[in-house]
Amino acid sequence: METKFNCRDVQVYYADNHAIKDVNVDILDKTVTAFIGPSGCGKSTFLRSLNRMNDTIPICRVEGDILLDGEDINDAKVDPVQLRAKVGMVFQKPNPFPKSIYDNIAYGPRIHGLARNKAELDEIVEKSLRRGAIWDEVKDRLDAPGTGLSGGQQQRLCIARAVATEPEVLLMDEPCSALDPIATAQVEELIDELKANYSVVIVTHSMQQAARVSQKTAFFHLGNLVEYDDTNEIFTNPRDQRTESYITGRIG
Amino acid sequence: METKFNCRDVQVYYADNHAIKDVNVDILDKTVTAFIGPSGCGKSTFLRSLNRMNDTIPICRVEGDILLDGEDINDAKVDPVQLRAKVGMVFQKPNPFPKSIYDNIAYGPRIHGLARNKAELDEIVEKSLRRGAIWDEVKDRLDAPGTGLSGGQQQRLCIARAVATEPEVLLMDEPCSALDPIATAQVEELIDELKANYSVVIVTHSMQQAARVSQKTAFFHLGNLVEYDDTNEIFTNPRDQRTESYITGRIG
Amino acid sequence: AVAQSRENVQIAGSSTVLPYASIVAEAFGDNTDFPTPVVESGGSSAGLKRFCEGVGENTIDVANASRAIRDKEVEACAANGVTDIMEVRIGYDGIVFASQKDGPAFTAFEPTDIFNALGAKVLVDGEVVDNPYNTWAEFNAELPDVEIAAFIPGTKHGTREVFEEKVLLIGCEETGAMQAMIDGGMSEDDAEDACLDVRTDGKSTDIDGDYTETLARIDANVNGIGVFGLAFYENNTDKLKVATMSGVEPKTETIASGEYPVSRPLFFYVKKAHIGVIPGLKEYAQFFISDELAGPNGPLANYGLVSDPELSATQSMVEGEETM
Amino acid sequence: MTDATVQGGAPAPRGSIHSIDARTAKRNRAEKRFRTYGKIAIGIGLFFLVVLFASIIRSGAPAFTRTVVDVPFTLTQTQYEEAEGTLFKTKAYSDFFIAALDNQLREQGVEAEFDADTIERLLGKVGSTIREYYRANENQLGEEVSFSLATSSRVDGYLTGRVTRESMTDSRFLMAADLDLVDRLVEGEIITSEFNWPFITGADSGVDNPGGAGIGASVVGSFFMMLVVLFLSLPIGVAASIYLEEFAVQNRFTDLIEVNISNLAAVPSIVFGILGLAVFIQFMHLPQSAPLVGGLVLTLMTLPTIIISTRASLKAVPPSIREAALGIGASKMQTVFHHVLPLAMPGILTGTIIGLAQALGETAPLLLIGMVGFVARGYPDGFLQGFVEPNSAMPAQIYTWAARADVAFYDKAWGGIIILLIFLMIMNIVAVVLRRRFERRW
Amino acid sequence: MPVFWLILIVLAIAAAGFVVGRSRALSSAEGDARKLHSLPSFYGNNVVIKAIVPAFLVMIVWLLAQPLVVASSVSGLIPESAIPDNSSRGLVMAEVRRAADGLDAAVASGGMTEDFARNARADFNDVTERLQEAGAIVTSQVTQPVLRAAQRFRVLNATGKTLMSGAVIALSILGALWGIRETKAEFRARNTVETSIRMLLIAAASIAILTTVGIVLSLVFNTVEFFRLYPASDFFFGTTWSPSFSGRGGSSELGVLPLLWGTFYISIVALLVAVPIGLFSAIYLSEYASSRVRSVAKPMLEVLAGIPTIVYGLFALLTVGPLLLSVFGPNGLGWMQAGTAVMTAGLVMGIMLIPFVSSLSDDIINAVPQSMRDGSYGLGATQSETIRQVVLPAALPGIVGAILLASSRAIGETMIVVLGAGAAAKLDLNPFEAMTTVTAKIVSQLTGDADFASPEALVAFALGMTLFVITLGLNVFALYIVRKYREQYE
Ligand SMILES: Nc1ncnc2c1ncn2[C@@H]1O[C@H](COP(=O)(O)OP(=O)(O)OP(=O)(O)O)[C@@H](O)[C@H]1O
Ligand SMILES: Nc1ncnc2c1ncn2[C@@H]1O[C@H](COP(=O)(O)OP(=O)(O)OP(=O)(O)O)[C@@H](O)[C@H]1O
Ligand SMILES: [Mg+2]
Ligand SMILES: [Mg+2]
Repeated sequence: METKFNCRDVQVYYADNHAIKDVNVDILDKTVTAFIGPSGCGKSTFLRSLNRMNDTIPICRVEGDILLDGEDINDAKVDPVQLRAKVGMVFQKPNPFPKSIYDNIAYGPRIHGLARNKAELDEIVEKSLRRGAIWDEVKDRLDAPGTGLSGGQQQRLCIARAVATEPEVLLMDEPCSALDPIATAQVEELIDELKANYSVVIVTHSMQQAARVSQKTAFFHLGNLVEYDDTNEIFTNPRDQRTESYITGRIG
Repeated sequence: METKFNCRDVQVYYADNHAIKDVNVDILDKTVTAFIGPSGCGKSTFLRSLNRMNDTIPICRVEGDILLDGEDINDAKVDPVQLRAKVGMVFQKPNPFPKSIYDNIAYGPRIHGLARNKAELDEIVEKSLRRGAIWDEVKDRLDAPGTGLSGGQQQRLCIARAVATEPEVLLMDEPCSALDPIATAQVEELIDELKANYSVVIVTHSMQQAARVSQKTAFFHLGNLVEYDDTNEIFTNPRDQRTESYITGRIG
Repeated sequence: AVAQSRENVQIAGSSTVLPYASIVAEAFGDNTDFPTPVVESGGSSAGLKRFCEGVGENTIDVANASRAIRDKEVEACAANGVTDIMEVRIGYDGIVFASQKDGPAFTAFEPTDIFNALGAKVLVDGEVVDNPYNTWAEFNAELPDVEIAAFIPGTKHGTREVFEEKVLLIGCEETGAMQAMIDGGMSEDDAEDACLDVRTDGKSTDIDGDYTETLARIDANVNGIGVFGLAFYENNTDKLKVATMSGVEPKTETIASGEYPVSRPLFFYVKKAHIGVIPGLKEYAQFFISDELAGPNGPLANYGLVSDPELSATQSMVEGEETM
Repeated sequence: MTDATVQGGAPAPRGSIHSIDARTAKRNRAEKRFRTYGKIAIGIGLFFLVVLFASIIRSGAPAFTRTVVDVPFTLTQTQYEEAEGTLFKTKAYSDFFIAALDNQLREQGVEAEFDADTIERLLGKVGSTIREYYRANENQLGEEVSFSLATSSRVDGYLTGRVTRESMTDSRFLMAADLDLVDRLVEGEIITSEFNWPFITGADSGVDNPGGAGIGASVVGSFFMMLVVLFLSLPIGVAASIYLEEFAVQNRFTDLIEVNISNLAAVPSIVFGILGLAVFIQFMHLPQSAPLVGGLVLTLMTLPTIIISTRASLKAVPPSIREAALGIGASKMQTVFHHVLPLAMPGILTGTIIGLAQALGETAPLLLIGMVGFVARGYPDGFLQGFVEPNSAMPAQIYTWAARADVAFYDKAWGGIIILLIFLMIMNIVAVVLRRRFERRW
Repeated sequence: MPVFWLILIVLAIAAAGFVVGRSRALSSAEGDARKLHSLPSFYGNNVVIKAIVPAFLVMIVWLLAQPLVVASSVSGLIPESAIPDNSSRGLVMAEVRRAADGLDAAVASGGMTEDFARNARADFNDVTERLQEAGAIVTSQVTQPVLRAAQRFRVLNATGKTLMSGAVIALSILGALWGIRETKAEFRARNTVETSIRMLLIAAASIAILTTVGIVLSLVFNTVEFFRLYPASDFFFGTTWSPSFSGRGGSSELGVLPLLWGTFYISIVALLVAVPIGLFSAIYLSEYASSRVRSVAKPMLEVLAGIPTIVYGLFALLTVGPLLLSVFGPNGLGWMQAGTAVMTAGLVMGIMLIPFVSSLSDDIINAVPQSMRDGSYGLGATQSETIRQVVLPAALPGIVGAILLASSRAIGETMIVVLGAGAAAKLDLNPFEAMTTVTAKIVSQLTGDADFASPEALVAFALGMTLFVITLGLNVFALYIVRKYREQYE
């Protein structure tokens, strides 16, 4: 499996707060990588570094090299827009646009020119909503605002929205936190399906979910990448004591 | 155990959308009640009806009787403010105030006059943050803005904030969705502790959690309260077919 | 606390009289123990209107006007209880034509020239036609061959009336256009009205602001010719050169003697009921028209007011508090 | 797997992130254009600001210097009594001074042709200064006193270059020949230039006395008006907005208020003057020409601006903040005052800045309530009197100066504009600093 | 007792009431604030409100009514014969008031004893003299009836004031006691206080309505008068505006259409300048500019709103006009005849309006939650796409508000139009022609020299009314549009 992301000595600071320390990790293509770790350990922060979303936080500073397909994403030449088109993201807090459900999904395809005409766009929207496991619930109210959905519906809408732009890498920050088991299973299915062509990175608090969907797991603790290995290894045979404590539920 | 909430024929509409249909339920005092059900089934909607948070949504209409300690909360005489001081809430999406962490917690006690002086207030803040299992992470930065916390930290901050006002009933909408297992365990411990004096209603997607913390469970489906019973009963011996399907993971 | 008695004389009205009133008001404050009067501008119309609103401390005491009060206004006044009004003529305002100092030489005008340049309909070869002229030389070879560009007072100005009556109408009669119109079947009144119509094709611009605006327009247009008050012109001789009318140069002397035809009287009106109630009101009126101020050597004349030859009559009228 | 591929379609190869693909390049160009538009827009705004400032400062600078005649002068008791006995007293003082100066110059043997008229033409209105002095210091009668008296505006202009011998050829206010004497007096340092304090501190003067004109009194007038405007329009505006945005139920009546308020913004300011005249002066009997009335009228005019901007910023506060507060038992009032209002503060302050700026520069409504014209009453006797004693306001003062015949007043008008802008900026600084403290993104 | 002191006393009572109310609330709950319905300070504030509001209301009413009552009773003392022919009772009353003020001043300055002032049977010359000595402005000899009336006036006023002070203080104390009595643990003090605040808010909102009513009332009578003198159809449908100076009987044509067209045209040009520049400035400031640039540029742009409009007018006349003329004038493209034109005024007005659009929009755009932008960036949108498609729609209501404000300002502007647009009322499509606006004509007709009872002067009110109604229509339309396209985030 090819390396998709190659991260060397990544540091992230929020003003003085050293949130990510010396992280070195290779994220593989066509693989699902899970980031686990206690709340506040820096998972989201690191995830957001991978598509330079941290650029939008003025006090945030990223150091070290992050190579995508061998190319430094923090290079001055790199256009973050193109990078983010390639590396899509589902945020931890669902953030639908204050637009209709349809427009929420159609937004990405429109700006990337993925549809030649209205019919194609309709198709993309439907397909994405289906993949986000929310089609049935919203098919009758595509014109209703995306903000009037329930928490879990919003989360799935955001997943569908991210999928609609067909990124090569999909970063998902706790995509199933507000979902019931069935919906969770559907999203996991989607992740599995995406894996065939894409690289998926998922942050999760559920060990079971990590174990179910991921091939690789990274365990973060207090800003450090403590351990990164095959998921099997991590869960059955963790090398670091902290990892073990975490997955057995002893440190948080 | 006394009845805390007595709900008769509760209907909730979002404009034309009939989101809650004919719900009859008695929520007991000194008990943890879990609301479960697939995403979009109306759990949050019903929860928000219990402290009249739905008043803030212009298109939302609540019908039927909801009695708290025998008094109709939708009565014109009732002061929703007093109601909400009694019936606290943790929202599904964490929504810290754009103020310091300290002020986030201290706000409730201040407006309810729970502290006589600064020292008492400090004490309340510390105690609440400890109960919210977030004290250690934020004790050094109580002056930092609450919005600069990680997703899980925000969620715990909101729990701490709700606890700080010492409500008689605490409504929690998926309070652990962004928490790691340890933090989840701590929050569950808190719920357990609260149960001794208060009534707690918790919405959750995790059957395990529902089974762990609650004494009573209500299962919602498509706006209907399908089944309401002792948690044991529901999980071991569901009467309705839909309940069974849901807890065994067949419908979502 | 609000129902305090007013101590100062309150004046409002014409912006043409304002400069003179301001000179007097300042001197009145400097030379007497009365507080300096407050002089508001806002036009003769607004001034008289407020004057006629009634008697009492919350109404004004004096209205300045660049024209005589009209009968309808007197009636309106009376309807509000303002009956005894003293009319005080302070002098005359000369109205002059002036152009840019460095511009072409418009130094000698006859009313006919102005009418031919600005009238809406003029007489060409015995026929009344829409004004066809583009340059001054087209109808009077002695005038420069430049584009007509005139800046005349807008219809809100009292000056406009004088301009119409003393220049356009005379010009209309002298060119024979009026007669031609009457011959063409118009009644005399209609013909007079038609004589006063000013062309609207952009050669003539109405100025609704004050003379400063006219000056600015002329500054921006070499060929422009504008209508000013004498005082304004005299203060700006470095930028403007004045035109004679029928061979007479506008000066305080020529205007006072009536040689220079285009001028108008200026007035102020005093509410007699307020005399004795508003401190300093009568003193102000007397001070204004005293020889020291309004006489030919006083500061008002020095500033450009054409002093009234019959000033002493006015003085005794004010002394005796005679009303209209 | 294959099924998924067919369904999802293999991702179109997007290529290197270092080389920008055609579509991205196009979008980036659009982005760049968009950004450039922004820069251009700011640039245009600032450019005009600079142009306006430059021309204001250039035109206004001469107002800040004045030329004075420095001469010792003695007035005897008899002269004093004689002058006080006349009607036009200041003229008499002036004549005494002119005679004395004439004598003095002849004694000094100044080499220029001149007579008393020449000297009169060179001097400004000196009589009132002298009279005021001796009335206050009768003990100085008969003593030699050194006066700094303003020269006429033409001499002023001559020294700043506005007036030349050529430009005075047709003038009867200053003959070209008079300038010889001016030259001599400048050499002899009898005529000197100094900073024009009276302009900053003084009150308006008559149209024939540009040297005596000052903006100070009208600054005070504007100050009192702005106090009224600020302390009425801000609280009322914010209160009205809070009611409309947070409490009022959406119905016909609130729609009516809403439309009404936006409509008031479009009412020409002079109409507020008509209203002010009718209501405050004729009905409520408030004093004429008073800053209090001016302030009230401008308050009505400013309210829509503040209300519209406040409502817009209240609308922009996300509902989740309100829910959070309500959820822990805050009352609606507490929610609004503790959370929503602070977050809306930047917009409120912007509305205040713009509204007050507009009010500060407005003349038309003052026209009808008697603050435009000649209101040379000097300073009020006390703080409370400041609201009710007749006074002018800066824009009104500027407006009247700009209309006066003597170009010297034109300089004063521009000088007044400089003072007004300084006043405006001082007023804004507080608000701008406050606004920055309230700004945050969430 | 001076009103100022009275106010202070009432405030002192209120302050004391606050302390008592607060502590009583606490003691009624045995010192445990939690047992109270509301925060202790609300109980205090409840007392404050009850102590202040009725007392002040009575004081205000009293202050308004007393002069009327006193005046009518004193005025009875003045016999018909004491009123000079040309004068009115009102003016004599002014004299009475002045004399009374003078007596007060004389007493205060020691020129007269209180007894003397009250019982001045002495001759009037003496009184007049003493008054003058005390610096009172006495216009002429004080006459017998005037002096009597003035004395009575003083006495009545003094009694009135004493009564008022007594009533106000008593009411304040009663109010405070009432508030204190109410103070019990279960009393809903917060609700009471908040209801009062709410009343205040409603009162504030109604000021807008009152202003509108006031404007309509102050315009309507003269408007009606105008239409009595001039046919409405000619006014509304006439295409010529040429008032003649009414001195000559007048053959004015007062058609409003050219003015409306000019208003519309100039405003459009101004908005075409201000909206894009303002909006792009706002976008640049809030989304692209560093906070340093923003903190400098934004207040600088705001200064544009504060430059007096006469400066803009002169700028239009002296700078922009000639500049445009050199490009579009006879020596250039030949579209423009003179420097003053719709274009000149519109451009300059646009500049003035930039901050109205830019600053307000900037605040609103800044208030759009960052998560909206993040959502869009995360999909690979460029910043401009995000702004155009996510941020701006979310900020739309506020931006529309800003634009409405700017257009309102454009419609209401005078000076720039007078100096920049020329005064010609024309119906023409060429933006390089001189035109004028309704507002400019309102000012010029109102401040002119015409006969104030003539249609030429009264037309100002009709114009004001017409403009008012038209903008009302436009605002209703705008409200409808905003409601339709509003997007609410979260
Ligand atoms: N503000 C709103 N406006 C309109 N419809 C709404 C709104 N909020 C929720 N709904 C609809 O009401 C139904 C119930 O929503 P609710 O939020 O109660 O679901 P839920 O059970 O909490 O789901 P989840 O587990 O996803 O949070 C859904 O169909 C949802 O789309
Ligand atoms: N915008 C911010 N400003 C300042 N500090 C931040 C910000 N966002 C996160 N942090 C801090 O950085 C650290 C890492 O946060 P991060 O959001 O990456 O945690 P996380 O692993 O995603 O946690 P969670 O599971 O709770 O979402 C935390 O201490 C957090 O408080
Ligand atoms: Mg996170
Ligand atoms: Mg929910």
